[in-house]
Amino acid sequence: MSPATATKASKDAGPSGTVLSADRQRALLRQMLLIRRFEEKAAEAYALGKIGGFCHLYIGQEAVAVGSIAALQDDDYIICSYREHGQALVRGIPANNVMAELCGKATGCSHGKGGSMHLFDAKRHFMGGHGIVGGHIPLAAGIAFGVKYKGGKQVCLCYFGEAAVNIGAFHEALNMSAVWKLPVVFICENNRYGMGTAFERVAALTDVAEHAKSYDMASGEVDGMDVFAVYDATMKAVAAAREGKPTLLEVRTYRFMGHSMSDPLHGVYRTKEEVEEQKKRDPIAALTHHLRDGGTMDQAAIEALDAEVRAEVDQAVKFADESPDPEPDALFHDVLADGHD
Amino acid sequence: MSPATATKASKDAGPSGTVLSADRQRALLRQMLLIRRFEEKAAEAYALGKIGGFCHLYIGQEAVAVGSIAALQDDDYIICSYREHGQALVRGIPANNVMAELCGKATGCSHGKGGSMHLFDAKRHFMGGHGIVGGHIPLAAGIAFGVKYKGGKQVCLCYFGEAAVNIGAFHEALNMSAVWKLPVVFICENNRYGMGTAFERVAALTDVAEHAKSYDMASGEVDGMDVFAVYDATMKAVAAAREGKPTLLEVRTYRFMGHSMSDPLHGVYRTKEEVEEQKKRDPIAALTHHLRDGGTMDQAAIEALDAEVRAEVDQAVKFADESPDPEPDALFHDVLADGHD
Amino acid sequence: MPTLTYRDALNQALREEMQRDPNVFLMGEEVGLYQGAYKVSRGLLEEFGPQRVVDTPIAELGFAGIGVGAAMTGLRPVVEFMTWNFAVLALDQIVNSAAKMNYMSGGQFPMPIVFRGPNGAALQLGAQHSQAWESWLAHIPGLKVVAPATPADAKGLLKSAIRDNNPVIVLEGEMLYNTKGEVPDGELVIPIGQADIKRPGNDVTLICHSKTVTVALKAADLLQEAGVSAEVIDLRSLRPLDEAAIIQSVTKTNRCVVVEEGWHHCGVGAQVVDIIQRDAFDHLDAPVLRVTQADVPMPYNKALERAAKSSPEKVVAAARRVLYLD
Amino acid sequence: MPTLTYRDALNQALREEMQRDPNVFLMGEEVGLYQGAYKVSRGLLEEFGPQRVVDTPIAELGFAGIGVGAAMTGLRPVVEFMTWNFAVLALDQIVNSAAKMNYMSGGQFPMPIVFRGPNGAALQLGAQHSQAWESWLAHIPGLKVVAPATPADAKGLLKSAIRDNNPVIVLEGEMLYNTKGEVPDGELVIPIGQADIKRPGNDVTLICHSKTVTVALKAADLLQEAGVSAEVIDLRSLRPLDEAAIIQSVTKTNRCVVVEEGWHHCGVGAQVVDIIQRDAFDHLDAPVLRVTQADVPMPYNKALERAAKSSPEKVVAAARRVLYLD
Ligand SMILES: Cc1ncc(C[n+]2csc(CCOP(=O)(O)OP(=O)(O)O)c2C)c(N)n1
Ligand SMILES: Cc1ncc(C[n+]2csc(CCOP(=O)(O)OP(=O)(O)O)c2C)c(N)n1
Ligand SMILES: [Mg+2]
Ligand SMILES: [Mg+2]
Repeated sequence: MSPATATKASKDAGPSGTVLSADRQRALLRQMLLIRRFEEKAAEAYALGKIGGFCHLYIGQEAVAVGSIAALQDDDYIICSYREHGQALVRGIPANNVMAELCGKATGCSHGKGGSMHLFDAKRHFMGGHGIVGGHIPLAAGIAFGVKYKGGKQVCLCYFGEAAVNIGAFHEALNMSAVWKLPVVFICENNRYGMGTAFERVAALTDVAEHAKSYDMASGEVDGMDVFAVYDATMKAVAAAREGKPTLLEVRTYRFMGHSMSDPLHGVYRTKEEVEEQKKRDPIAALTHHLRDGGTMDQAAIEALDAEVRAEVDQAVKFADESPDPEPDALFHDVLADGHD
Repeated sequence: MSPATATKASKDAGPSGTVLSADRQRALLRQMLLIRRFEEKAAEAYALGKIGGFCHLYIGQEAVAVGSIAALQDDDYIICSYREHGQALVRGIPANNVMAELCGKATGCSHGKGGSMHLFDAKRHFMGGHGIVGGHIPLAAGIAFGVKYKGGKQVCLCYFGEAAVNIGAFHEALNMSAVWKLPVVFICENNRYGMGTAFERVAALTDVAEHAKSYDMASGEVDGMDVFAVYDATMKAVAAAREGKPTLLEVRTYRFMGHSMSDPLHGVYRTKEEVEEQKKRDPIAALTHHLRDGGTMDQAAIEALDAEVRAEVDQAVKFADESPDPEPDALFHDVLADGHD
Repeated sequence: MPTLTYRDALNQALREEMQRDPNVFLMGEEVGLYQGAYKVSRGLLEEFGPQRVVDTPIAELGFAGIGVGAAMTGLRPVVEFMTWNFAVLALDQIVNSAAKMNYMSGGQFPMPIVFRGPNGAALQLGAQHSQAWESWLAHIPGLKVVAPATPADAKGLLKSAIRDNNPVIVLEGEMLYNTKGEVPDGELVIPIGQADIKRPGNDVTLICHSKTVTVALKAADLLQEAGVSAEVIDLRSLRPLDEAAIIQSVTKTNRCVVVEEGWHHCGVGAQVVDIIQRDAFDHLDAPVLRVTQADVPMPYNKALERAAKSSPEKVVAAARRVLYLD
Repeated sequence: MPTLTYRDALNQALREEMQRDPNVFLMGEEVGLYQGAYKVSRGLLEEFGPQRVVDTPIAELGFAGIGVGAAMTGLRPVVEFMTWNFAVLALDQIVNSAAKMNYMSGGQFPMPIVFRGPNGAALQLGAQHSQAWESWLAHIPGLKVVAPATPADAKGLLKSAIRDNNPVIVLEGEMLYNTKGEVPDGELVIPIGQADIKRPGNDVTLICHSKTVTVALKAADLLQEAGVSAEVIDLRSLRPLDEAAIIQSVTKTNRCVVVEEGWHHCGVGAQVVDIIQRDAFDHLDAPVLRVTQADVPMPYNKALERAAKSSPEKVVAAARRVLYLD
């Protein structure tokens, strides 16, 4: 990434034609830092037993959520797998409420009922984290179907891991999205592993984008460590989606942590060296370099921003700590929605 | 189809290098006629209430089963959807036992428990007709897995309709077959309709073979009205499968009858004219022409063969009529298999 | 009152609800151009157009999920399964998405969706096409499950289902589509969760639903000939169950037989028995007996299939046993 | 006798059966290189190689079907689901292919296949990862279903399952894997279909299986303190059910509580109740009561989750009620 690349990429950004302003570039960095610091605190809170169950961190993949959601309008829809803390934060769910949800508190964005894998925010069109691999891909198509049905102009961004490409739901959803010309962008975050399994061990072809061809769908391969590249590719895909042309983006990224908090960072399935090597592609380091080299931010400004984000995250932990559990009665609430049409 | 084509096609027939002898060509015609006459009688028996439930005829598609199974050894495996009378007959299950099964008799190849959609013959490696669209495609991969596991040299031929390409099981099975290099050939009988739905209305891309690319798999498009073309393509695919290279064949064919005996021949989803037009491509007419033009059989010989086949089918009806129902006790047999390993 | 088939009653309910609310749409295999595999959606494509009557590929898991996603945006999808046999492929979306979305989002995503289609055996369709899924579906909190037996109930319950803000499973019956009955014109909304006394009686309660209502009514006729007065309770709704109606009847008759189409082990009848012995223990003069499908996959052969299914004769035999008449 | 964890007991069963019969192989997600998501298959890849310990893509429907196909050629596949939550995607293959193949082929295709993995809730895994499927699976003829609670039962039942010529569902428990118990070395084969008296008693029968065995045993301790002698019956096999063992105990105690992990409506307990009231009607001094998961999707919050699950206290309360102590 260099200023030139960033500018050039931005020029290619499709209908918007926007070159990202310095302010927006700073905003992107802030979001990426927010995710990073948030996830670090989540790891701590998990170790302390404040968070339970499965907790999948986003460290290493920040540029994907940040770059892609930057291409959205506020009323566009987002839907994710269980690895969705990053998207939730970028979409604007306050860190307080995300952390509170991770801790199962009543103030959590799912009122303590969902947990790490099931963050929801209906008002912000954040359509959830979902736990069954591939299960939310048809939901994304359905949301896009709803938009189109009502004559809306929104799109739906759908995030999933590369391992989901091997499951039937992915294919059924892609086909129908293409047949019905739905405003949806499928973002495959290819971090090379599904849990402890390298993609090439379980996929006949590791070229995810190839699948788009079977559905007569546009596709793209994107460097997921480059937030601008992700932004550009998503801008294009979103513009097409608004015209009823879905796209499948394969975004190449890497997860710097274990699959979930209960899994090892490395081991039989990947080496320590590989992880170290990959960390040299840290998307946050790349962006700070770029901003520093281009003179957009100096080291002091970057550190100040980081401190600001750390404070926000500390506050989120405090908020979660001090928040109450749901009332015992909540156990029986919301099994069914009240009322009728 | 012309003698030249046939000869040429046969010459291209891959590893076997066989040019089909006149005897074998006559045998193919006999098999195609057997299916046609059998299905005509099945329609009659259905109308008379001797056959119940769903009954899917193979008329129009005879060249597919006949041409492809001609490329097999006797111990190769065959697995099908519910539209499997043709394959069952070609594999050598006596017409008597197939008709008896359609009539639910104890002498049926599934002892009256299966019916039209569930013909089985373990001894002949006929692994069944299956009723859930796409459901048997993973079974085919599993059979091939079993062959490979035991170091066998057989292949498994798996037949399904084009509509099954839209369902997840197809994709999951193709991927694993490719990853594990299984000896299987996927034969998509593209008769253009799934029940009353034209493929192009529900598939983003009607080019079935394109899907093979996503699985790094060989593929082929074949004229399913030309028994020699089907034979040649299958020979090639079977030879590759024996070396651990699965293939997806799209065989273009047409069904001359309604989807099942309870569905209309034409109507809103296809016109009478279209059906009439397609009937000009009748695979049996094409083959008889070829044999006559090439001097392999004269009209009298063809008529004699047809008469022989009709007699065989009449006998099958008689056999089924005279066969007993299963004993009432059979209701409770074979829910579980006896014994242990 | 007009007489309609069960099929046309469902068609009327769909049509009226689609006229009433533009957010209601129908999707499924063959529902549009082909007018429905069983013609339940006849004429709807013509009236409402392809945007609201959507033909899908054969992809039950996918289109069920698309329905759920559409419901998340506030639409009211009616998802037709050509038969419930194929819906087994879509259970992940029904159970994990539809039934849980509102709960796990803390109440943010009500799920106004209907999944419907014919359930259970027809005639000689063989093992894979003859399955009654009601006990599986009724097991799941977050769903409602109805199984209407008559044209009027079909219309009234489908309308309720469409208007409900929760996922409602509507179990129809291929063998019911042609049956006829009186159906009030226009507004007919039957609340979900209410059983119906299809025939009053005093000596024994016969509990049934869907296709077994006819079976129970025939059994009641036969019992009448033997001087036994049977009360026939049609559950109509399997989740929630109308426990009060069940208990009230059994408290009166002191004897009960539960008939259902599906398998015995962990069937709907087991739950009904559990409720009765728990809440009417002191009123029972005999154990409750059940009549269900034989514990086998459905055989194709006609005679075997008939033997596998519940029948008036089997219900009568069970009733005579709880009456200690044999 | 050696003491083993439940995990290692399963591992031993797999290893011994794979040593014994070259047709036995294991397939599933992460079973090989990663040594199993819950390490049940530790060391098997190294001992038996990648042909017999097969890592699959995330494609539950597909690999379950591949297992069934392999069984059709005479192999004896053991298909591991990382958890049964994901197996809901594979139900078509389990129900329509595995459970029906032998029947609909007229006995030509026995189906010697095992489907196994952890079932039910662990801790705070949320609604989609906390499901107990036993009543669904036990509903289906053509399957056998076991749910071992102890390491010895785990070993003995898994070995039986692998040797059985029918599809056997083995329901394990994430919360059980670390529990310890004595396990005989080598040959230990526990016949499928036999319940086990985990604690004898006279005043009330507590029926349980899998994780709820510990719950029932703790409840029995608490009841003992109150002078009540409870008999704890571990069903172990849910299809077939050991009806004789159930009836024998209830005939002695005249009172019964059934505990299970899953939901109430149409649960395994409902079937147990049905059997008891049918066959021990005259021996019952009180209605049978049930303790189950609350009728809600599993909430994430720790306190709510605890409240949703069955507990010794809930079992004691139910037992006191059937004993008319409150
Ligand atoms: C259908 C299903 N099978 C298995 C699992 C268990 N599981 C959870 S995440 C995961 C790996 C998914 O990998 P990928 O899709 O690449 O996403 P990533 O975790 O890398 O973001 C597995 C196997 C599941 N949740 N759903
Ligand atoms: C999963 C599933 N959904 C729906 C059906 C009902 N159905 C039976 S055959 C069929 C059409 C299949 O068409 P195609 O695969 O092209 O095969 P063809 O009948 O043309 O040979 C449908 C929808 C089914 N059997 N299975
Ligand atoms: Mg991944
Ligand atoms: Mg077709």
